[in-house]
Amino acid sequence: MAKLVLKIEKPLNGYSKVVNKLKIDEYQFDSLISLAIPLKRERKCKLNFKKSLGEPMPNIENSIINKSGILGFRIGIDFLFVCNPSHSSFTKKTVPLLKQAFYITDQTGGWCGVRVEGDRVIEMLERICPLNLSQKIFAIGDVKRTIMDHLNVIIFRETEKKFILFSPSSSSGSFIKSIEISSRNI
Amino acid sequence: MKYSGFKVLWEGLKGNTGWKPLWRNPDPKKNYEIIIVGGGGHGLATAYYLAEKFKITNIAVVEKGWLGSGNIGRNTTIIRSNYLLPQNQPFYEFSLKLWENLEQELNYNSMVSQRGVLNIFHSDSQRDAFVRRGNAMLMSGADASLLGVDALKKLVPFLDFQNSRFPIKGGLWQPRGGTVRHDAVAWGYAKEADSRGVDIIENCEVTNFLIKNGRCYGVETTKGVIKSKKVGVCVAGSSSQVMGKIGINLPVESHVLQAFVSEGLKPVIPGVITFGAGHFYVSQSNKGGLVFGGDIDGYNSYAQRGNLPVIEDVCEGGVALMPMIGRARLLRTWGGIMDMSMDGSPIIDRTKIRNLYFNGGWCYGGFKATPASGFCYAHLLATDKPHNDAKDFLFNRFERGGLIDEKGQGNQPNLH
Amino acid sequence: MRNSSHPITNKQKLSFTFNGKKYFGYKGDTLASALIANNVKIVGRSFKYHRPRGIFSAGSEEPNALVELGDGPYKEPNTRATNIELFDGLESSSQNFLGSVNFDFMAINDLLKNFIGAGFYYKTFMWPRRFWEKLYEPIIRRAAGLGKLSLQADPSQYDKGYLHCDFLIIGSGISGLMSALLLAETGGEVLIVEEDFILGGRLNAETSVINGNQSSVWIGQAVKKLKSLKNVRILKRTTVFAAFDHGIFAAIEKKTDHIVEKSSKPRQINWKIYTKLCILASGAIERSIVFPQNDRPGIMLAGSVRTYANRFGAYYGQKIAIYTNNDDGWRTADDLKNMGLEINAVIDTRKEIEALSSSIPSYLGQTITKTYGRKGIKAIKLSSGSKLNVDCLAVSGGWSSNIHLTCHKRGKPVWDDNFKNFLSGGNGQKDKIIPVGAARGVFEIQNIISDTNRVILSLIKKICLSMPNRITLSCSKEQYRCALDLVSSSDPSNSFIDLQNDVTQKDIELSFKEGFKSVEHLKRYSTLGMATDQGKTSNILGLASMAKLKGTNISEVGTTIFRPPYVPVAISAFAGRSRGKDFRPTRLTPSHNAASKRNAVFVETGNWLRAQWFPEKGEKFWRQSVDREVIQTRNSVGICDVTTLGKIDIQGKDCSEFLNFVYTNAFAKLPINRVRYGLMLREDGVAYDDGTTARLGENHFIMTTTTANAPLVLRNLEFVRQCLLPNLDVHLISTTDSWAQYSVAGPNSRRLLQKFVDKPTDITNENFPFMACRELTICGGIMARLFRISFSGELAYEIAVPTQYGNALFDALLSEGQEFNAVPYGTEALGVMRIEKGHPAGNEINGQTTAQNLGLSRMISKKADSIGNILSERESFNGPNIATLSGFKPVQHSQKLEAGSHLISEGKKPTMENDEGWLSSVAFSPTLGHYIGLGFIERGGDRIGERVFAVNLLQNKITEVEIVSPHFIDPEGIKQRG
Amino acid sequence: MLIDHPLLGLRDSSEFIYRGDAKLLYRPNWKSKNSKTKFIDYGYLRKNPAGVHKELWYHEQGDRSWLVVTRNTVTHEILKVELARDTKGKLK
Repeated sequence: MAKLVLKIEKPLNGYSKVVNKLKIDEYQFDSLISLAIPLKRERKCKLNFKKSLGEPMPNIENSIINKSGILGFRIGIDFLFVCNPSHSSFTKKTVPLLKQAFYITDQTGGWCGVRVEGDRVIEMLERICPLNLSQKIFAIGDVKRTIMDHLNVIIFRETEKKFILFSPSSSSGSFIKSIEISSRNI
Repeated sequence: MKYSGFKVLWEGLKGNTGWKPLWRNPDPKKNYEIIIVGGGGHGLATAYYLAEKFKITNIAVVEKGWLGSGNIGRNTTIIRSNYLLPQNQPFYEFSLKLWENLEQELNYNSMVSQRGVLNIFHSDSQRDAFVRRGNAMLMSGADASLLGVDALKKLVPFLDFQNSRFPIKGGLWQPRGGTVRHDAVAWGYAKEADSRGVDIIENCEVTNFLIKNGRCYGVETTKGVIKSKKVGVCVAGSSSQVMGKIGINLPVESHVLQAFVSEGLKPVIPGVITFGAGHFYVSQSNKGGLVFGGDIDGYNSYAQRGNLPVIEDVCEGGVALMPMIGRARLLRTWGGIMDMSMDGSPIIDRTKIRNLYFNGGWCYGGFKATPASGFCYAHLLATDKPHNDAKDFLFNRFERGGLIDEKGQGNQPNLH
Repeated sequence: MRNSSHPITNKQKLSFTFNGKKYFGYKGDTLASALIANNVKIVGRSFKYHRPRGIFSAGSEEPNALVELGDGPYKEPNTRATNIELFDGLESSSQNFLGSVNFDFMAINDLLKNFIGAGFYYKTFMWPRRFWEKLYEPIIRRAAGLGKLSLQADPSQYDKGYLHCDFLIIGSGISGLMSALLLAETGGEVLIVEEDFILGGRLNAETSVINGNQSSVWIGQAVKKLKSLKNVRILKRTTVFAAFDHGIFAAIEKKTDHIVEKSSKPRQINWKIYTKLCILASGAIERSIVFPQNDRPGIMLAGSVRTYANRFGAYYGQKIAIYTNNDDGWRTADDLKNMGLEINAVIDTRKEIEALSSSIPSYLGQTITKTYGRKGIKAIKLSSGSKLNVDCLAVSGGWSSNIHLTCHKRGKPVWDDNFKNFLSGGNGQKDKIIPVGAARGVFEIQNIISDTNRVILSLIKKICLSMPNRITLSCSKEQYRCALDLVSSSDPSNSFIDLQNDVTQKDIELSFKEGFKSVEHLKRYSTLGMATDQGKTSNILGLASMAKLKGTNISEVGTTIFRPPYVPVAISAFAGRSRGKDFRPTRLTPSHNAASKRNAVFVETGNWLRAQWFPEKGEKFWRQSVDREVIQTRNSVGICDVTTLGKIDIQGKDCSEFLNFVYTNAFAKLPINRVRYGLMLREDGVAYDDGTTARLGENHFIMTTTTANAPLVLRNLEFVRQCLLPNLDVHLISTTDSWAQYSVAGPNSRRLLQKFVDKPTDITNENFPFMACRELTICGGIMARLFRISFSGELAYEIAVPTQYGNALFDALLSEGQEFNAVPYGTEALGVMRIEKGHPAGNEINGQTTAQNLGLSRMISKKADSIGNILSERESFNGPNIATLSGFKPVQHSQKLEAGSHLISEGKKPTMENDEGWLSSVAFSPTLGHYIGLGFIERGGDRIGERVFAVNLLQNKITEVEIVSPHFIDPEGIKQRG
Repeated sequence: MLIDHPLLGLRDSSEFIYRGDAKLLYRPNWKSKNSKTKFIDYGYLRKNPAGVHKELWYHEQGDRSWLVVTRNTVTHEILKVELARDTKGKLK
């Protein structure tokens, strides 16, 4: 019997476009896991997080990026995401380490990421995002979860004019369309 | 005063000088046989049927504001009897039959207009549920038919048959459903109740009930104490407020329901159409406005106004179902306070206080029920026995588990 | 007519059509100003009496000049000519007439006025009863409405957007601009929203002098300053139309309405504005005066006549008269005179006042008792008896503060007797709207300047921001005094109050006579203020009229309150992009592409698209495909994408206690690597959802829910976790989108899967029996989960892999399955097989049925508390006659069953009293060769073998059916355990 | 409406789902005397005040927390917002 090989697919197949001078790219990652903080174990988790990722565990709606480019962000009182774009030892080393303190759920296939960038990115986001995007309220490194165009979206600010948006993978087609139309409409 | 085409002509010729007020403006007497609290549609209908069918005329209807200022004055005017459950359907069919003779009975043209009610469905399981409902309608003596897409294309060609996100698969059609000029219902009942001797007392708010030894014998109002043998409460969105005065908690939450009307347009919508894949229903008034609505705002409210998310949701549904209304403009929005009951069905019952009766929990469906609600409440007030078509609308169904949950949403009022 | 020296004549010339005739205007015109410049007087017909009507105002308050714009699907009815920015090629036409707008046959109604006054229809058309729908109503409906819809889908794009600011300033007149300048200095985010296509508000219509120059110079400076500030944003052509709770406002921006070519950009944007404070600088709206035949074309609001002259250089005729009850009317006279026009007369209702202009013939203390000229005013008659020839009559009944938005949250206006005006009463809420300038009842420019400084600076002080300096402006001095002489009519049936709805003074009198005296009754009975202008210019006249009849004042009469929106807004603009296929997002399963390649027909299941069946060549009818899929699955193996079922990852030390509580049956003792079926109730004891839950570890479970309930179940589990059992260590995460899950069903399913499962995992019956589960790897290391569960009743598995392998696994299962003749099957075959097996689904667990109805009452454990446990014990849930889930088959095997049929015993009439139950799900069973159904019937379990009738009156079918076990195939479960 | 989430600040109410009276936090003990009566009261009977109301909202499109919002049902003014688990911790 020939060995079966299953081909992996990204939700947007590496989408990349420039619309109205806005750069829109699929934000690809090797893995995305969520961490739940066990009841009354915040302290232990903080220590573990620092040990595992080399950065302090972020506060709610904040994020960290460690030396290996791994992004961690917290969107609930006892709930975080860690996204590994491409670091090779993540699954084998970091995840088992995190497991010592957190409850881990693999969500790699559950989300699709889109990076949007450009001078008019705020004008574009204004068309779908109900959040106040002023840097006074939404600073670089902040991350929030909200609803855009009927879709659940996690929005992360990388720089003043660069954001990464995550939305459930099953509706990634509607999601990218929504971003494209917003870019076209400004 | 008797109205007719001849009378209109005659008055026209002599300069319209002979018209009289539709109802008197009496001061309350000290004593009545029955006091109805609430001068809305249901309260006025109750007074009328008490006088007409049960020959009790020593009645006061006390209303805290102006007559008809509650939901009878702010609804989307639909009448229908297209219910599923055996506890509901015969009652609403009874109501529809009363509507059909109402204008002649009241000598007032409330424009009962039976241009049909159409419920669109979009999936096989919705169709199954509608077939079950349509059969319940027919089995209760109402009318119903199941329309396929071809029939719909003839009846309502402007629906989005090509490009809709949730394809249209058919509709349940009740030709006898329709609309009624809502304010005129209150005025008609008021006129005829008044002419039979009922005192309609506006701007008279009930501030408390007179209770002794577990019996109610009247009310305190902003116009003084009024005594009576029986008191019937019928105050829709204010139910919890009024019953709360004597510490009774009801299986009811008050929620705001918004309604909308467009600018006047030449008529295009034949009857009432409801969307099955979102919250939207529409009819077109005899003045040309598209009258439409959708879901309740979803939070407890007494504010008679709503918020933007529901307006957007309703308009999204409207444009999804019939994109030709897109360029019509929304002219006015308003809100009414719904007495949302815990299972989505009403209560017409005695209370634990003797001689105190309650009618409420109509959710957003009270308008169509107006005649039967009045009739059945009058029956209960006059005879102390529930009317046969309203025999399940009792408080004790929550204890017994005999829920009347048309939508199957359970004890959460904002889902009904 | 156009003043040829007006600066607008230096601008670009534009051509447009009105009622098919070509005209010219200039850039900067509105359609109304261009029509006036072209001396077009009759613009439309009134609603009821079809009287000829002309342009009445210069803004959003316009009652008369409603036109249809555009053509075909772009047709836009009821558009106010006064708000339309002129562009080259604009096409417009009048509406609401039979014949032409100049010769309208429906004008016969005007002669019948005495018979068709307020509420006449309530008193007649009642006999004979059947004539209403057949005769009377169609006639009424033929006369209904104003403009026409195209009946075609709106082709334009719309968008929505969200804006956040600290200070929202509505209006860019002098008080708006001053407020913006002051507030911008605090560093807060300022958003200025202006309805017009130029900034400056009322100043653009006046000849006021500011700092020694025309006001336009100051506007230019102010705007330049504001535009240079980073924290200021200005939206033109944008109308704030509604105020909602907590500082949320809605505004509509016209993006391309004024542009010739239909652009690919959205036509309008519906902005949702979040602000900490709102400054209402919306100015004031002028009102008319009620007098006989006050509705003729050429009779206009005086302030509007001034607007057209000053801003657009446009005016009607040469003989102009002013009719006023206040000082402002005289300003119009002055301005027009200064333009070189002839002012015939100023008629002021006030007797005690001195003439405010010596060079204009004035008639003090007089009223107009008659006007002449059906298609355009020709003359007026005064109470003194003198008759004056005029071709334009400018009327001013004083100004009403534009406080529409302050009413949206039920704020009641309060009467200001000084300026005879309703002011914002607020609504006692923190997020109140702060009016400034004329919206605050301050009318003279010098006072507006000082008052705006005062209001805004004290506001800034209150919120403790750094204080800017007050703005000092010198300006021309104004005086405004107003009398309340609004109703002076000797001919009530020809004296119009609501111009659009044709409500006359007579109608108010009739309402009064019939007892409709409260303002709400008056409005509803007479239709006052219910037209497209919502009574912006007329409500106050109706109130004044009612006050007069009642012998009281306006504040006693009270007022109805304005409801949103401030101006009518296209329904499409509320829908935005959520229309057509984009009405709701579309969710695709992980094997959507692989299924598409196999020609799957997809069906909408909530927001999901699922493969419904997979037609093969030669199959013409869906049943052929579905029957084949069922048979092939039952004979060998079938593959179905079941990803849409909700999957919830549950972790924590207290998971099992938690599951015991949310399910009716116990889960604590479920061994690791085993699956159990669970039933959930609502707290009211009614069945809610069902599914299997697998235990992957001591503290780790995977719950599955039905597709429809997935988000709701998670919501309710979070409720239990946070609100009822917050001391448990439980964590819930939806992983529905993370895993692609496939049912692999049929006698060859194990053999097929064995080709995928990596060693050393053994999935033989001994080591992986029915209801086993395992985390494992497949295809050389791909993480996967395998569950031995069966919805079809066959030997079956569900296999899950990370979503990104979905298409690949589906393809591989089918290609590796070729040797077994493996078949993909869709939701139809899935449904058929679950009915054959007797599994309840959404049609059975519909929120109305109980565990008892479903025959699952034994699943309610009485050993531990669980949601719904207690209330499921209520008597009506447990009577001997409750309906229970049963199977049904037609006695004549060839007969079809229909879901939704009701069940009636033999010999009984099909009535609600005799109703014993219903068929919930039916299917043709290719396995059995006839139709089968699941349904509920009273005492079903005791009646196996009994025959009843499935009654489907809706489709005129009555079918005799036999009550059978709901498990049509393999009731002992041998196959699934094999 | 805007809800001032105790952890996240002001958020639009469209991110939330409404459930009803915060009385639902206090589920009766199933073994208590008259437990059926208590459950009927818990499940069905509401004060439904015109004024200050404590109620449950779920931040479904946000951090998934259940909140107890104290809101005036006449003016819609929000007076207080806290996490449901905190409210529960404080009172019972």
